[in-house]
Amino acid sequence: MPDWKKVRDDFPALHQQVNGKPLVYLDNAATTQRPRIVIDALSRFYERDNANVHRGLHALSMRATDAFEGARARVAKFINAAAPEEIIFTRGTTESINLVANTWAVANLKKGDVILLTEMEHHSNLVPWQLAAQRTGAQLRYLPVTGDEGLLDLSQLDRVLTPEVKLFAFTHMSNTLGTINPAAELCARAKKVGAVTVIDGAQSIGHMPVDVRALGCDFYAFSGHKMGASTGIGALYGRRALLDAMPPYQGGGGMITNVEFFESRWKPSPERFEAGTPNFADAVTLGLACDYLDGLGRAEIARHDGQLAQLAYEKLSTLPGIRLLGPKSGRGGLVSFAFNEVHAHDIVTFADEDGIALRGGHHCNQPLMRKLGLTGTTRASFYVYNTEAEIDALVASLRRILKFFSGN
Amino acid sequence: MPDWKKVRDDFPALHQQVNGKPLVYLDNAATTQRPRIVIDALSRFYERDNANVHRGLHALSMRATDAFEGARARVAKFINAAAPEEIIFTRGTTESINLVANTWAVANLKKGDVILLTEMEHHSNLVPWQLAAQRTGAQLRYLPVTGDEGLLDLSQLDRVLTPEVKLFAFTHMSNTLGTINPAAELCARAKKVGAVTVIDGAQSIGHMPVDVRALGCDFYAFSGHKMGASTGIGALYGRRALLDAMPPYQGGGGMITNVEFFESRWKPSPERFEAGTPNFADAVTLGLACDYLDGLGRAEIARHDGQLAQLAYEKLSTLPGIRLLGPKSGRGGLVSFAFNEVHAHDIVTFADEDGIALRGGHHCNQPLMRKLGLTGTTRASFYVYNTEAEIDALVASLRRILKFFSGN
Amino acid sequence: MSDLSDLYQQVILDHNRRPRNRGKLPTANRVAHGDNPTCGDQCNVYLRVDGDKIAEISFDGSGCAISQASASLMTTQLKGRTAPEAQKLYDEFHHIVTTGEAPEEISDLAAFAGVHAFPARIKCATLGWHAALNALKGDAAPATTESHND
Amino acid sequence: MSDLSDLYQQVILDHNRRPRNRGKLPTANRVAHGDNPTCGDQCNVYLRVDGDKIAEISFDGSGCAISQASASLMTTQLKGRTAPEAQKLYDEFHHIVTTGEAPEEISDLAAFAGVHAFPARIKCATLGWHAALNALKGDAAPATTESHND
Ligand SMILES: Cc1ncc(COP(=O)(O)O)c(C=O)c1O
Ligand SMILES: Cc1ncc(COP(=O)(O)O)c(C=O)c1O
Repeated sequence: MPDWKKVRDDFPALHQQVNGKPLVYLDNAATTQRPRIVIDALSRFYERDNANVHRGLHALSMRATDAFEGARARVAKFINAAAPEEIIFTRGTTESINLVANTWAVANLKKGDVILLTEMEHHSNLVPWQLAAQRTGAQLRYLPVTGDEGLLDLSQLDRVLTPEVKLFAFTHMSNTLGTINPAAELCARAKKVGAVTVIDGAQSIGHMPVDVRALGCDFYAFSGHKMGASTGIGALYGRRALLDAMPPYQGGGGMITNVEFFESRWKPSPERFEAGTPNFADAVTLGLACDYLDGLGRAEIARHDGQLAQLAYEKLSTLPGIRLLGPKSGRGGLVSFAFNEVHAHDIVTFADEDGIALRGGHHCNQPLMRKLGLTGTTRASFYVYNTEAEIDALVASLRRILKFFSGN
Repeated sequence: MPDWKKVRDDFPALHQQVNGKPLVYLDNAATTQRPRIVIDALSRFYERDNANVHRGLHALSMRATDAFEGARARVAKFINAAAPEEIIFTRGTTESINLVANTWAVANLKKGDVILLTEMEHHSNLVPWQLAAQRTGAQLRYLPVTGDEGLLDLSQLDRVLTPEVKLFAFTHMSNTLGTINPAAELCARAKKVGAVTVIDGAQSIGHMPVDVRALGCDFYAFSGHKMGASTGIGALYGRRALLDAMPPYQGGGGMITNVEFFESRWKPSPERFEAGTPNFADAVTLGLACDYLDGLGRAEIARHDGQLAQLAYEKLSTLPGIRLLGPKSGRGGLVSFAFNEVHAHDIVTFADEDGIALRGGHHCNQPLMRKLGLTGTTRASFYVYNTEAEIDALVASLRRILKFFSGN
Repeated sequence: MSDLSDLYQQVILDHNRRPRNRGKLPTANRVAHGDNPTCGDQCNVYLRVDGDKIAEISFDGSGCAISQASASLMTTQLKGRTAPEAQKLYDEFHHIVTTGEAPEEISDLAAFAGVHAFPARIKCATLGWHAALNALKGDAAPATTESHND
Repeated sequence: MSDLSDLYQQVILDHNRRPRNRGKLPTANRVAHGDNPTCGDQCNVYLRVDGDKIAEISFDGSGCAISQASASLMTTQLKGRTAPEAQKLYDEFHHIVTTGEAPEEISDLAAFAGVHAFPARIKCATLGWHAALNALKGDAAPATTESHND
């Protein structure tokens, strides 16, 4: 088991004071902090190996290409893809999902087809499908969420997962509820009706073991910045057979075999989907973040984050008037809650005064919020460096806030 | 005037040996090196201010947001945009052009309309328009290049720039020929027929003063990695009036005012076009690169790079059998050439043995190459840290290569 | 907590707990909706304009203490004002929340001077005002604090 | 320049300067095109297959010394071979250019052993071979060195 106390030393940003208090960073679902090895690797890359990739035959360019393609192979291994060519580098989860919506969906969907989503989707796994539906004439449909306990209502799955469903996109873990969805089961059910599956892995990728072949999904989208890598890099996993049949995404350098003035031919994946100079330096950090997380052990991380979340859930439930969202047990590493008396933004501002970084608002889940009769929640989300003591600090801070607003 | 010798000290990557020789980095048109202040700022950002932007109210998130939006304002000032909201952050030039092709072009072009390009466009300013033409039914048309001297044939402009032309996209500076196009004149002529203009600024942005309002263009696309900033960040400038009327680009978090299960409303620019977590850390480096280049003075940089290129052109012209491309004078900071006897890739491999980084191939200009009867060229491209001595090293290395391949 | 007590002054806490003129206005002849997409705050402002004056005004919606208190206090200040007067008051209010400088005479609005130390919260304080000014202009489009002129 | 002289051995320079079997083959009954989109090298291979043997073979195209010499040398090696023999020869060649290990008996192909020290150039050396094998398979699609099985 990792020595969790030591893990904190790996993250320079944690060791600072905010408003005169030691920083308690509980906003990991928005973005994690980066370990020292990631930060240093970025400097080192720019100091030594920096050159454009792929089309270069000089030493720096070959080093950069090796590092970039090495990162792709590392990411493939991280999620057990069949080959590096199944990994397309993108800016992050949002772009990965838009890529599928603008390629596979546009080429394969038509009027009468249905895109199935769930009521707990982040805007990034919802709006792209609204746009794709507008463009193709397909319709959206939603698998309901049960209520405050935030589970997918699987009793409704047969009703909504009909043969018209050509694509089923759902989140592996909810960024608001903390729910971990039964992704393998959902993929198996989708396969039965012939629907292609897209998993939004933004919240799962850095927090638990992820094996795309065991999950049986067709696409898996995720962001590097939520797993310790730098910003501006993420990936889309796609099954080779699907990728090879897909039209290109963006046009430009690097994705063609042949360009004439009036027509062009495309390279296979991944190049077909990576027009222009890729974000090669940040891609290298994604490979290193994989190393770092595997060094800790992803099953260990899942246990660590889940235990903190469970503890937070229990301690928070002692606060007067609190409304806690998401499952009572088996949750991922976050807790989200609301009070009638105090708005989430006031809580975040007050907690910040205690050095505690929280997030308040709709968390890009407006439709879910509306369904639950909420305008927003306050969310505390955990990662490998968070501690029980930090949860105590959070609870103490919330008590002070409630006191202030209740006026005594 | 900057002390150009001292400038070299600002770039850590230059101070290394390659194959036992001091690195001579002449592949700047592919990507430049990064100054120390950019590399350090990135580390510092991740060590201190790292948090997701926009939706956060805690200290780190506010600092990150200020840095990110500060970079936007800095970039706006760098190109004299009317407002920061006219700057959309993208991965780079390629994505910027694809953004216009997928929003403005798709919303405004139809059968019978013409997209005017030039024969010297990079694939990144050519393939996106092929895709947009396919999608909308518009047609492509090309303004010819005169031949090896590589000028736009302005005598043909009236013939091709007819009222059917709804969009005119052209490069500010050619990445293969070194030609600097008369962008302001081309924009003025386009305006007369009511065509929207898109300038590919990949090669100009870091090399000369750029004032989008003086140019009179509607869109201006560029990459940070070609101006000393980190990879994965670039920008699209768009005129406010056009941006406000454009449909969104990608769907996701951050770009909406309101999401319902079946429809959504969009924020204004720039958020409408920046779905998902933006590459905020790298955006910060783009602002710093602007500071760095303005510190040297962009008119000075243009003079420096142009003089080196002119000198290289003259010294190279003494080599037996060389075919030099591009204008005899007034060129930007690069020289591109070919020999009948020795292929570009063999040259690049040999030069690398002398520590000299060159690029060989079609430079993402296949149609231009075909027109000129070439399959590729060797390109030496210069930046603020290159010296006359490095040009002498290049010429000496080429002499050795020619000798080797001529077999005596 | 000194900055925080400046931000959450008694006046604000009071308006947050007991908002004035809250609810729909059955006799309204102007309505505008405002939202702050960054945080999800929403605010509707209802006006009955009589001649050139705001005869009645109310608001509803949801949001943080700052936005709710600000909208509540605003309704008490705008009643009986003309459009130019309302604009002038908003300009003064905007000056207060962005600079922290509160001129003597504008007593209650000065409670919002503490906002200037929390730039991310300025949009909360101005949300109701944006909606009210839009309603006065008869502008049908929802006010959003992402608007360019903020 | 020791690595370089290993890369550009006399055999290679010779084949580059005086390519064998270069040009279209009027009697060809199989053709395939290969390209290396990374660098723009192109190669057409023309075959006349008689029974199960390659009766005649030629190539044209453009590219670096490595790709041209490799295609030229290949044509001299493949003439008279069956498809399985050609595949076996390619496998040996691929082993040579990726590892630098050249078994005694394969004399001329061993000239390409130096390529292994320049991984970026391996695709140049195999371009013509990819096209030839595709032509043998009667595969109409252009061979590209970006193919997954490279
Ligand atoms: C003229 C020109 N346009 C567009 C591009 C594409 O830029 P990027 O690869 O950064 O998207 C380049 C550089 O490769 C270029 O030189
Ligand atoms: C569940 C979920 N999906 C998608 C996203 C979007 O990720 P990104 O903003 O990195 O594109 C997020 C994070 O914001 C998320 O939590």
